[in-house]
Amino acid sequence: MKIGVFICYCGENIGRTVDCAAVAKATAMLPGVAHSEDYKYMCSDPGQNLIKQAILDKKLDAIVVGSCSPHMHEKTFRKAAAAAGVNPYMVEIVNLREHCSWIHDDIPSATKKAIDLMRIAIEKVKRNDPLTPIRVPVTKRALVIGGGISGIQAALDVANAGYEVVLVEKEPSIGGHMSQLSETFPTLDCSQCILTPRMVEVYQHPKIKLYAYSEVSNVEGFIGNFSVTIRRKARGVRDEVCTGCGLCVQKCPIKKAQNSFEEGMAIRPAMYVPFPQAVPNIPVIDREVCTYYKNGKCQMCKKVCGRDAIDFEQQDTFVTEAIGAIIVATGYKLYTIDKKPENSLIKGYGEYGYGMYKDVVNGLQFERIASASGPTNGEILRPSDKSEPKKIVFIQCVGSRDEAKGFTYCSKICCMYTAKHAMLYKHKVHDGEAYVFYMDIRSGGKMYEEFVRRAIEEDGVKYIRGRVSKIYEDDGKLVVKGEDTIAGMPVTINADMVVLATAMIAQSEAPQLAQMLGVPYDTYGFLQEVHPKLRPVETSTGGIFLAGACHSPRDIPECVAMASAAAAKTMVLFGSDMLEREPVVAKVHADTCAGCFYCQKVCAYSAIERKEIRNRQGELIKTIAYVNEGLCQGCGTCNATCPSKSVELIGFNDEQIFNEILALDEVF
Amino acid sequence: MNFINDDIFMAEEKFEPKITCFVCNWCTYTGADLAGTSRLKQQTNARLIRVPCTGRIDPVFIIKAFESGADGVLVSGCHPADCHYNTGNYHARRRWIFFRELLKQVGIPESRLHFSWVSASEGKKWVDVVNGVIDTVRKEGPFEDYHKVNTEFAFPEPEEAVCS
Amino acid sequence: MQAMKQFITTDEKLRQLVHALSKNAWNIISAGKEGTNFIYINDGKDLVINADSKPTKLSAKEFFFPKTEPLFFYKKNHDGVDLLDPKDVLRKTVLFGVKPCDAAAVPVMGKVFNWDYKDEFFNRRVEQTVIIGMACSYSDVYCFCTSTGLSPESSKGSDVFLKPAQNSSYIAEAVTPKGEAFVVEFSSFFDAANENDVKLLLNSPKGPEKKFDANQVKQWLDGHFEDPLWNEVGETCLGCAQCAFTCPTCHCFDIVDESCGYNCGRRVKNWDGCQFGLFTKHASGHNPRGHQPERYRQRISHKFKYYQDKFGEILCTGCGRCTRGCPVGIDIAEIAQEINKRNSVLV
Amino acid sequence: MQELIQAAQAALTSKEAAFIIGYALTPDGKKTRPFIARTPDEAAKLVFNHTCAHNLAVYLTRIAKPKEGKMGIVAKGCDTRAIVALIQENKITRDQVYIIGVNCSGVTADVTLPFGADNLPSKCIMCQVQVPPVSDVLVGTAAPYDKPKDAVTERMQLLEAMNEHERFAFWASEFEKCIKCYACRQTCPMCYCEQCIVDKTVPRWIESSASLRGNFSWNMIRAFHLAGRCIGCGECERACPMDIPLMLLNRKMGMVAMQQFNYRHGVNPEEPTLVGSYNMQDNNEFFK
Amino acid sequence: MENIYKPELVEILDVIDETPDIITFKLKFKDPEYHKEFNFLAGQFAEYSVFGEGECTFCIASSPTRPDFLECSFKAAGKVTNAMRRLQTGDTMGLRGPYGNYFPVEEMKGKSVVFIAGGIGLAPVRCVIWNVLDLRDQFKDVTIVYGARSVADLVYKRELEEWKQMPSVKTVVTVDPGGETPDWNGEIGFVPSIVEKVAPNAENTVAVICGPPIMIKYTMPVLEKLGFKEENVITTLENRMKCGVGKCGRCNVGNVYVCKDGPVFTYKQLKELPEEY
Ligand SMILES: Cc1cc2nc3c(=O)[nH]c(=O)nc-3n(C[C@H](O)[C@H](O)[C@H](O)COP(=O)(O)OP(=O)(O)OC[C@H]3O[C@@H](n4cnc5c(N)ncnc54)[C@H](O)[C@@H]3O)c2cc1C
Ligand SMILES: Cc1cc2nc3c(=O)[nH]c(=O)nc-3n(C[C@H](O)[C@H](O)[C@H](O)COP(=O)(O)OP(=O)(O)OC[C@H]3O[C@@H](n4cnc5c(N)ncnc54)[C@H](O)[C@@H]3O)c2cc1C
Ligand code: SF4
Ligand code: SF4
Ligand code: SF4
Ligand code: SF4
Ligand code: SF4
Ligand code: SF4
Repeated sequence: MKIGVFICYCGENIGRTVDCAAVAKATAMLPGVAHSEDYKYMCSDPGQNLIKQAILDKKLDAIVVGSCSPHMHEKTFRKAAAAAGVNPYMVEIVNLREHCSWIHDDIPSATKKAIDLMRIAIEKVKRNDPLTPIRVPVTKRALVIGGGISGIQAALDVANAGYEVVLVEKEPSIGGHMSQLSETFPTLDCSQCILTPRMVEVYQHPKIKLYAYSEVSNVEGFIGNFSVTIRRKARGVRDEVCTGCGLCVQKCPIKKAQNSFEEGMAIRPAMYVPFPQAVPNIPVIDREVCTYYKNGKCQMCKKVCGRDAIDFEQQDTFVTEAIGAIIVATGYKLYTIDKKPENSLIKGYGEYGYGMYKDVVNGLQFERIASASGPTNGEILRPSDKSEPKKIVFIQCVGSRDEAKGFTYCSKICCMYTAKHAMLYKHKVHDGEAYVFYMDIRSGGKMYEEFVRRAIEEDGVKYIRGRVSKIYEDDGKLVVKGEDTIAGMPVTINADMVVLATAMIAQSEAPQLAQMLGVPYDTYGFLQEVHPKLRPVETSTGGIFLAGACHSPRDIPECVAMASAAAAKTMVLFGSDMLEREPVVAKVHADTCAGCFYCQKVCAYSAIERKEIRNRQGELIKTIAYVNEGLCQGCGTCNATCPSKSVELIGFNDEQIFNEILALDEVF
Repeated sequence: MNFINDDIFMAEEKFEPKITCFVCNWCTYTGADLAGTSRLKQQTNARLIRVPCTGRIDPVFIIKAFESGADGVLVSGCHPADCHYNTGNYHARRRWIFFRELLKQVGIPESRLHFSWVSASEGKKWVDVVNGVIDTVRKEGPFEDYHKVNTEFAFPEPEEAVCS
Repeated sequence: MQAMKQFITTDEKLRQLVHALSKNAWNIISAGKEGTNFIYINDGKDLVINADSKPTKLSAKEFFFPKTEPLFFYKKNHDGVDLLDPKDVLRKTVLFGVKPCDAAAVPVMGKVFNWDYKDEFFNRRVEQTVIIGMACSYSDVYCFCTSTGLSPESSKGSDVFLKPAQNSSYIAEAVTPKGEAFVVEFSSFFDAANENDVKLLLNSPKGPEKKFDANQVKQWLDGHFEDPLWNEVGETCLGCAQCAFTCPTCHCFDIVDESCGYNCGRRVKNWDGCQFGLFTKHASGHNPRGHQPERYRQRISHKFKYYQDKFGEILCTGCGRCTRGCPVGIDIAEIAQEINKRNSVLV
Repeated sequence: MQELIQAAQAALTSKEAAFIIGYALTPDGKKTRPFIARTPDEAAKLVFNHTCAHNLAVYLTRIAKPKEGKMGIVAKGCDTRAIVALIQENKITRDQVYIIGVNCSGVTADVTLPFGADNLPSKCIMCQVQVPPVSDVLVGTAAPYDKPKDAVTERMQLLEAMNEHERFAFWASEFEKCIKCYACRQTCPMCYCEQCIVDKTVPRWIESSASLRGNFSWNMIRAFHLAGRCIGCGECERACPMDIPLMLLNRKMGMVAMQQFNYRHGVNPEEPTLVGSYNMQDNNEFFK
Repeated sequence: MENIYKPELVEILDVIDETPDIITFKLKFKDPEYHKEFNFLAGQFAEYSVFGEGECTFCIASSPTRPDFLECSFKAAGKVTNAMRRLQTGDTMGLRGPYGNYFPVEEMKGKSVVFIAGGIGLAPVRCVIWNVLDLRDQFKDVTIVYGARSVADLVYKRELEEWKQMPSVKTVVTVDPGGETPDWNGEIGFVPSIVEKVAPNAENTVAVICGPPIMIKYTMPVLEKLGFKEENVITTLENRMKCGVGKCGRCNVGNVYVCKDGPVFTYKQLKELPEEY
């Protein structure tokens, strides 16, 4: 092997403390080095030409450049080498600037260190393999999981760019939480009014394939090449013939099912459409309550349906879709506080009487109460006796920012929606009194602070800084006992109704979904981005992006922005036909692998698969590990874990590192 | 190697520890880059070997480093929960929990093997860690115990051997 | 009457001899105090001369054929490679109290190290070493020297051979010219023995019972390369090769390169064993002896047939070490016995 | 004894097991050694007594898995830990083995000496599983026996009391003896790699020569590869012809597993292995 | 002290890529005196060293009739061979030998010879081929049958052409069905069937055969059918060996040491050996 060594002075930057000429001279003596020279600016055009010329003149197979950090110019020198016909992976960069000249003063010892560092790299490059980047084709179809506003936005953006989108929503209709909201801060426009047209657009978009009432049941493959299996839950209604006339819903005799869209504050039939604007507008049978499923009787819906769309025997079906990128937009849920959540350290807020007193409601319930299409047609009436509450108390931070009983994080939107709620209340109940217990007001955002101030100053909402310790019922009133920390005295309010701004928390199935996708999640179950600042919508698994509240509590504008960002990332991926990746991936030596699968256990990317080795007769000889190059990210954890050293990381393999260490076996 | 100033080798009389460092590419190596860009001065005894992730660092690397004459070894990577590869450092940490105890059991003192988490932004911390390790090992002196293990492998002095 | 020259010495004198030797820069080796292994000593009081002692764990072969021996050193430089012979550190050496089963192994192994090409590493060590053998009165269920043509009093391989006599004295025979020269050089510790002295000799130790007839074993082996026996005896072998490593006659080795530092290193000869699966594995993956029973067959055949065919010696001295140490109790003498039995059925 | 033979014969006759790995007497009748019975007749040779110290689980990964039937094995309580550990590590599945559990009353450390309190291996002194916790059929009786102080524990304490240099010197003198025969590895039920790291030539991390340097790295890495995996059967130490106290290393690793992770390998086949899993709360104190 | 394990230094004069994983080295001893005195016979092998990696065994692929340099052809199979692959013209290696026995070229004189080789098996045969060709008039008919899995796997492509051009030699080159390229003009088929077609009369003919075990297995019956006597069929064995001089104890087949008593064996000898190769 013929190695070329190039030492850069980096102007004065290296040359000042490292005797570059001496380094070049010393390395020239090392076995394998066929050429060695120093130059003022290696990365400059003349410097690069020098390298190219030396490669051609001396027929070099590999080069080592002593310059700045590889994070700076590795690409530059690889390109230069490639231009002269040397494989770009036969290039090693030695960090003589950041790791030597800039941090030392003493020329002799810095020079000596520089030689050592060069020797390490020379020994490594001798064992480098000429590699080619891994190229994989890209399937230009996106999967969006979750049809809330985030999912809708992402799907529309990708579809409008001309790529096919598969949208999977677990509920019978898309829309998510936004469809439940009354009016939205800070402009107080009607949530349904702005959302419905987008839902319809999704439904009618030729590039969007909508699977509502469906769930992702399996994900295989890797960036650009996922294979996704979707479970389509049986509605009991054949969607291909149903016209959405709603006759069955009207005639269904079982009327008393809990209406979850109305957050339990209304009832609905066993055959139902979650809400009038639902997309798709196809009813679903609630098998839990339908008498036919319980005791085989009724079939009223079947009788009335003019299209014979009712199919009681309908089973879940599975479809598999080829997908190139996945956008996760599964949103959030609200913290239920009446009882201690299962398997949780969280204590809950039993003392607030939620679940015990009908007139203690959560934010979403209040949204429904305030909504013109809600159970009270937009009149503010308390749930217990449908009377107008004259005194209403809002409590913020129920579960948020509370290490003892809830979560340490801030749910971010409660300050805003509480102000909105109080304002809506005041607009509708002019003589009512609204109190808000808060810890502090977080209203960062365009027009947000103004919004809160409006609630206080124009609408006369009374803000009390402090915590509520207890709520109990006394003589038809809710006695709210709390502390005004500014006044420094206890307060007691005899309220008619209490609204709790409970924390936004992760969907309960989020961890399972994350595991299926191979995406990390935080301790709360929110999905994790790769880099909080620079790569906020990407996950550590290539080709999987995040949008909306599944990542952390967010309001609608943020969700939409994030969804568009995820869509943009998807489109970047779809912009090329082939994906190119660094060929730093692990590889298993089949003959020595013992099949202990410790490598599989430590791989964070599920890149290690099991492969059966069979003889000519087809008999199983052994099962060994096998690396899926598409998934492997090249961390090398498997390599270090494997007891028999049967899996090795190409580019940082055992032989390379062994010889790097050995290169130091000389007096420093 | 007499092409550079002989003084360098003369100065060798005073004990200067050899420190081999295994650092991950994303956090510590970059942290060390930052130390460089910030011109934070360090002693010259450390030699870095860059690997993608602390998860890649096998205990045999450390043994080989001692065999190759290191007086001290430093292993450094991303802070827990910051691993570029999600969990590589967790697996590595578990490995070291055992390996440290094993080394202690065979009489390799803790002062010879150091661990740190240094993020890409902790240039200053890197300098403190490196200097700290170098100072500790310098105080301990040469790793005579292990060097003795290596003596059998010493390349014979020309005069001792019958040259062919 | 005696062809060999006989001398008399005493425990005390031997200890003084150690002192004298050490002053003259000899290496002195004797079984350690616990008797488990041979060690280097410098002081007469560390000398263990004990006819009753159990054989050491490792045989004496390590002093002629060390477990690891550098063959040469190399240093790569920019223009090529320099080779250096290993440092010549051999000193005159004396091995005290070697049992007949250990001593006899030296000339046996000498055959393979000297046919055609001569392994001077081995020869040099043998040349430099005076083996003071000693009659053995130890015997346990594992010993079977009498079945391999030796006896507790066989002086094969020894340069000087000691037999215990009364009053802590020993009758020493100079078996080889080297031995004789040694006795002459250190004559102050050896007096010529007269007939009366010889009468002081203790009764000859009985030695283990003869367990098998090695010739018959060979006869059977000649015709039974394929035989169910091999599976029976080899199936439970774990292939640990401790049998080969502790054996005084097993001489297989591996050659590997090892680094001594940056771009320099040494090539060494290391003990190896035919019970290892990798021993014969080709680079292509093919393995002529791919299974443990086949490897076990090689072990027995090599010892009792191949070596005899080639060099006229059995490659076993009956020390019993392999069996004593085998973690799964595989017993070479028992297998030879079994073969004997099968052979007599045949005849 | 009859019970064992019957159980074995029944398993072979019913084809429940294709063979039984068990113990048989040596011809002198004084000791036992591993024996593989393939027919009911051969099974009549099976025995179990105080000399059955071997951990036969090692054969489960050395012998080709039969196509019909399971691998039958005679296992003491301590041996079943190895079997469970092998299940945990994907080497075998529970339905590939037919376990004839034997209630055990202790085995000898030195087979040539009579059984008794002064001839007990460490594993018997520390034993808590005289009755095998898993088995398909259980035979024999577990009689109580006197348990003296454990020598390994005592040596551990001695070692702990030493300073670093003394400890290093202690191990240097022990490892010096190692002849690289790999008996420790071959007898270990958990050492099942087809190619051991010492046999790997590219690169040769651990020198195969029996020089102190290679011996140090070999013995350290062997112990490390078994950290959190060693089931404490002591076979390695028993097999070592040079009497190197390998259990002082293995025991230490076991203690770390116990103290820091409250984990014992080979107890619960469902439990994730220590190596290969992690906990965010793992000890972080030694990191600067 | 004479050190039988210490190699002599050789310099690589040339590196020839035969196939993607087979390479030929042209070597010359660094010490010209030694080179002059170095003698070997066709079929002998040597131990080649890459310092720091180890040693491995190859037959000497060049002919003793061409003493200017030595050649070996090797397949990258493991530690040393892969290290050799990285070496280049001008690099230094070690070599000790020649070892082992050799082809009975003297006895073959006056007879016809058929060379049958497959894959890299041509390497050990090539030295005899050149040996015979360089003394062409001392032999009767010379036939060469060489086969490989595919065109890319054929070694010594230039020499194959050279032999084909020689009127005094019948050279047949074949590739396995499916291994041919569009412009392949040689035979297509397995070696045994080609041998059956082109082999000369067995009378007074010696067959030298080398190649993968499977090829040998199927060619032997063909040769038997053609009337070749077992003692006139010659092949080589390749057991793993370390020392090459009958000490290290691993190359034995029964009581025969391949390194000393081989590697060249007649089929008759092989049949008498236990099957351990
Ligand atoms: C009381 C209250 C008032 C609010 N008021 C405002 C406001 O005024 N202004 C404002 O900007 N924001 C407001 N918000 C915040 C707003 O609700 C969210 O920002 C927004 O709805 C988040 O949208 P999303 O699409 O990310 O999640 P979601 O709306 O939760 O949508 C997620 C969708 O994914 C589906 N899904 C979940 N898991 C799966 C799965 N495994 N497979 C398939 N589908 C799945 C769900 O069924 C759902 O349809 C309010 C929030 C609350 C609690
Ligand atoms: C008489 C004779 C003549 C011969 N002539 C020739 C000839 O002319 N040409 C020729 O090509 N061969 C010839 N051979 C065969 C040649 O000797 C072997 O191919 C060679 O010794 C292989 O040496 P190696 O060091 O490269 O392989 P080794 O390293 O010794 O390979 C041994 C094992 O290691 C495994 N291994 C290799 N690399 C790795 C890795 N990176 N990781 C894990 N495992 C690995 C391999 O699978 C193999 O099983 C001859 C042999 C003999 C006996
Ligand atoms: S850790 Fe190593 S031996 Fe185990 S399955 Fe993975 S590659 Fe194979
Ligand atoms: S290198 Fe890392 S990502 Fe790749 S297979 Fe190994 S553990 Fe998984
Ligand atoms: S000692 Fe026993 S188990 Fe080990 S290789 Fe020898 S016969 Fe086999
Ligand atoms: S084969 Fe066994 S009994 Fe014979 S010499 Fe060797 S170790 Fe001793
Ligand atoms: S290391 Fe020793 S004690 Fe532990 S399982 Fe293996 S043989 Fe048993
Ligand atoms: S059994 Fe003992 S001597 Fe043999 S390799 Fe293991 S530790 Fe070394």
